Amino acid sequence: MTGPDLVAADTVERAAATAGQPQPYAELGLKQDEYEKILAILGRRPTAAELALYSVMWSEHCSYKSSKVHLRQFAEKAPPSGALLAGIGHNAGVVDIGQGYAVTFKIESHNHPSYVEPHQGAATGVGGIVRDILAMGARPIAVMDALRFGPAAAPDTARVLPGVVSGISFYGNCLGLPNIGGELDFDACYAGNPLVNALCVGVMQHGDLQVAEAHGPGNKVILFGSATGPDGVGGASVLASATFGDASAESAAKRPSVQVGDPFTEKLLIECCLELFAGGLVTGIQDLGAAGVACATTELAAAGTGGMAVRLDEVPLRDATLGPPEILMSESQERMMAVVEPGRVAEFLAVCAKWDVRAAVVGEVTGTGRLVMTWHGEPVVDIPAATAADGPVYTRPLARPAAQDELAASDPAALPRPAGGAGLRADLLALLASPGLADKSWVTDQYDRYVRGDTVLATPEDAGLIRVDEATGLGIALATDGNGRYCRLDPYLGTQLALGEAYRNVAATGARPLAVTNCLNFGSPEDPAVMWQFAEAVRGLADGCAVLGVPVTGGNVSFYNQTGTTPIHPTPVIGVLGVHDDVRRRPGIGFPAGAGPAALVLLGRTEPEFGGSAWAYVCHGHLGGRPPMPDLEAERRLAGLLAAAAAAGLLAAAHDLSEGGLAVALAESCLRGGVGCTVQLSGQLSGQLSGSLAGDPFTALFSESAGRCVVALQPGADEAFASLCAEYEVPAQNIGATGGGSLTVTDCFSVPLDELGAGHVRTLPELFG
Amino acid sequence: MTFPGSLDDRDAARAVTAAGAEPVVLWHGDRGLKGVDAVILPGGFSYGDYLRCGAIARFAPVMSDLVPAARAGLPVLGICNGFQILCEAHLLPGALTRNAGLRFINRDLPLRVENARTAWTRAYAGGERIVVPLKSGEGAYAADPGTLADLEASGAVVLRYAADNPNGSAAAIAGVCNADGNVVGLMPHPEHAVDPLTGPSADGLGFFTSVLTGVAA
Amino acid sequence: MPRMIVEVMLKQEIHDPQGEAIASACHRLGFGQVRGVRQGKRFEVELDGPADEAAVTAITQLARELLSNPVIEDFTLHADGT
Amino acid sequence: MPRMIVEVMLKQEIHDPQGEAIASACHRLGFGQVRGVRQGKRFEVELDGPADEAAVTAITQLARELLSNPVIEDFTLHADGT
Ligand SMILES: Nc1ncnc2c1ncn2[C@@H]1O[C@H](COP(=O)(O)OP(=O)(O)O)[C@@H](O)[C@H]1O
Ligand SMILES: [Mg+2]
Repeated sequence: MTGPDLVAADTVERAAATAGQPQPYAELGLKQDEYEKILAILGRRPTAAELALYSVMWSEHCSYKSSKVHLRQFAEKAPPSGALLAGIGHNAGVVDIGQGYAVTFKIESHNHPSYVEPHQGAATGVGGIVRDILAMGARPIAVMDALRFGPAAAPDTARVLPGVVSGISFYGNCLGLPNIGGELDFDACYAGNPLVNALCVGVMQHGDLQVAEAHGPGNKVILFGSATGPDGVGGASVLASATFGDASAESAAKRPSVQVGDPFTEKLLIECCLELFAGGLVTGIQDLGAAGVACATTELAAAGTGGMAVRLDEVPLRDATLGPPEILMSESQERMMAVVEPGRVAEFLAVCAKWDVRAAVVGEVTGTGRLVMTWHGEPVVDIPAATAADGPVYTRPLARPAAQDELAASDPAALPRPAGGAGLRADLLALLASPGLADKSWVTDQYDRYVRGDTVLATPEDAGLIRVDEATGLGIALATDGNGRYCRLDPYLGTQLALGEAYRNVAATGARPLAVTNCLNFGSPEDPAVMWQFAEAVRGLADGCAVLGVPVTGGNVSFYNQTGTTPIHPTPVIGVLGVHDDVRRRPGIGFPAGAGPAALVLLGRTEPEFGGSAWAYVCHGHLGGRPPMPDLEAERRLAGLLAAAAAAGLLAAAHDLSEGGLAVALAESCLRGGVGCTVQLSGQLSGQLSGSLAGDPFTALFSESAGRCVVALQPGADEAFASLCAEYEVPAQNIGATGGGSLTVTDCFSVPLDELGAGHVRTLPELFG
Repeated sequence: MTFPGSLDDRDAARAVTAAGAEPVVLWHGDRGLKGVDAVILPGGFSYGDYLRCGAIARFAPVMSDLVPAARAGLPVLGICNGFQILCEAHLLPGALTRNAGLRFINRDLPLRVENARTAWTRAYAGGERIVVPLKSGEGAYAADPGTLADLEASGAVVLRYAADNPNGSAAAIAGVCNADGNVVGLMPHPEHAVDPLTGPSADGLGFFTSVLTGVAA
Repeated sequence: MPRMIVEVMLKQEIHDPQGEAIASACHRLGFGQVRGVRQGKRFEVELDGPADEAAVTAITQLARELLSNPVIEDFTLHADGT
Repeated sequence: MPRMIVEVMLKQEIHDPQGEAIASACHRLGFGQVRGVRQGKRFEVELDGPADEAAVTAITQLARELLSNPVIEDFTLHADGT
């Protein structure tokens, strides 16, 4: 066997001498023209290590080559925002929330790994996004997870879902981060393509912001955290077989594509990094994510003075048989790379030692503009760093598919509606018991929502709410939303609906929405129909953010979510962050117990809008027509009203209306508070824009018109609230009052709370044990 | 007392402050107890809980000071992972094993205070019902039948799950104490029930005020 | 009572953070001769009938489908006492 | 590389929810001949030196103090391949 030091490294010298030797670029996912570009950049063939590096850096995942031309709109159309301290292009965006605090948050996908190995895939997804937040200089304070699976009753869902949930639970709980919310939905389009999107949010003081830049020639480059192993380098096997001969090809064939999470090491890494930041020992820092050392070194170098010299043989290894390409591509978790002034290296290493974190000086910053890597003294990489960091950019063809018209023509207005009170009652119970709308405790009980002691609201509330400052009550609210059905019908409007819903969820706590993150889950960008969906979604989001006055601060794109030629529904997941001036004044969704009856007011306008609705899907298996029409100006006024009413202490409860409409929202508020309500659907509307809901209880109960919310008022708040509604021009309708032990719709139906909750609570435990 | 992987340490410190006492940070790698009047071992995942919960933490340097002090009467409260550490260190009988459902459980639960005479439960009435969150994956209390019988006979069961038994604990035991009642271990987290803003109730505060009455005396 | 033993270990090439944490605990406790630890699972499967060939076939299938995760783990099995 | 194997099982009188859950899953999957399952741990301890008597003594102590909890678990150990 060849020893580690003898692994036949493909050196720059050898590459220059064998300039014409064919390379396995196609197997590594590079197109011929991309390979030719590399040849042109280098003036010779790339070494195996260089080929590995370019192939991962120019992958869709790292280079955003198909999405870049569209994502630009987020900056171009961004509304003016005084709150943005760091925007797109950083590991995560940073927002000023006042009182000297800054918040950073981002959502990222780990879809494919979670399908292959659900527990570890989801766990490492959480680990990865937490490191992104940490790299900004912030202390991570909470996580969220947005999940989509195939049909709830499918055998493969029984394999994937429990594993994903246990992975998120394992990693997040062990890190000590409260899980404050997320999403769970099911649809056949996600069978084989589950979506696992993880969000992390962190807090810091303004001055604590860190940068991912390697400046100052002579500064040291330190790799710290876990040792580097063969994790996730399955793809490197073709390189090994092409360049190293048979023995190592055999061992390479065994390289795992599965990464294993080590949350304990990550917890130590977090505390270690925060102590390093506090000590001023770091001039630049980058987390190691998908493309490991390749990505961290090129991005740090390209963003700084451009040059770096790295000794790959100094990288601490868990497996001594790894060679340069594998070290560059390894996706071993729980690693970070820092740039440190030479005089501070000893202090840096001492802090690492205190936290039992392995650290090694692996190189220096240079002023050459070139990224040079050696292996036992021999150069194996010598490239202009910027060429790897700035990948190719494609303007992919896009085309609105013809089937889009057929879909729109399939109007849910033609579906048979429930007859009378009994029919409405039955449909409500069916909706509440459907997997997508059922009680999520089976999942969320596995997540720690209390740790750190600052969780004010968590699942199943509209938004998570975390206290940031104990003295003043300053806090942040966060919600994520995405509706694949709406987006399938119209990706532009569907994305705006998702944005509007997340925005409204944040507003329902009394917080002011400030900024947006997003995870764009789509099929193959090489399919013009998917590319059209993507372009529409991005345009919808950018336009929507401009209207709402909240900038996109970052996000992530996940393409290739498809089975064969069938893509998933376009599923942008939108996260909105808001600031709460006093978390003690937050209404929850639960109707108040123990108090007298509270007046119920429905805010917003209700139109007969059933395209993509939960009712059409659950009760008829139907998807067609047009999604509800978002009105983001109205959404903005509603948010203003809610913040003002919460601040004035007028709200006893607030719950936004979304899937399942008013009926489902009322049921959720009843069940959460353990208190019933009686509503009349004939009350007069204060706004002048829309007629009364009388005469059409079906639409009143199940329509999914956007921009609506139901609130329960504090005793005696009616007048003050009515005048606020007038001031913010929000249509408001008194629909009844809380109280009693059932959900009663006058002249229609009544359901005791026990019955209301029975199916709702039973669904997921019956499916998943 | 903070071990690598302790998580609810700042919450325990906050609860101590809320009770009117001064929290002092003890670090696993240091020796000595800094003259404190009582020690709380907080929740979390010490050393990742990779072997068995609490198994590695019990060998931390500071434990060689804590164990004799606890045997000599120092009030010690172990919460969740802290409870597991106290069992591993043989300061409390029994052990905590995997939850019956094999899943981590975070739920607000009604509990009954069975023994209101320990250093940490004096503020409660015997039989009092409180609501406190549980959050653990290995919280099923286990001991051999003889030990269980002794616990019941001697009143060493401090806390019991009052409605459903969420995790398959023997005799629905949620907390136990040693013979002198100065060392108490609880699976539920009273430090997360000291303020209704951030917890289900303020019912947990009594654990932290209880110990002060002994100290002040 | 006839019993089969199924042993499930992480594949060699899969990272085992638990084993690593245990190994470093061993060192702290003074067991310097421990070079590495890998942690796996052991199942004792009690059978209603004899541990014959049919049982081995069934338990092999069980080990593959339920007791181990073939993506990251390997298993071996034997009758108890062998 | 010399290795010792340490096997840790819950004591008979201690309830084993994992084993029970697996046994009932076996029945659901049609493995009716499975009467019961108990789940334990298996450690592969790689040694720097030979698996001689001194090593056995040391690893026995390690198994007793760290790898198992005597309150609820029993352990056995043997050199790999024996
Ligand atoms: N959908 C998106 N919307 C806005 N910004 C995005 C989106 N997708 C990616 N970005 C931004 O592009 C940059 C690169 O993303 P990525 O490579 O995923 O970062 P990282 O490697 O730190 O995870 C980040 O600033 C990220 O926020
Ligand atoms: Mg990053």
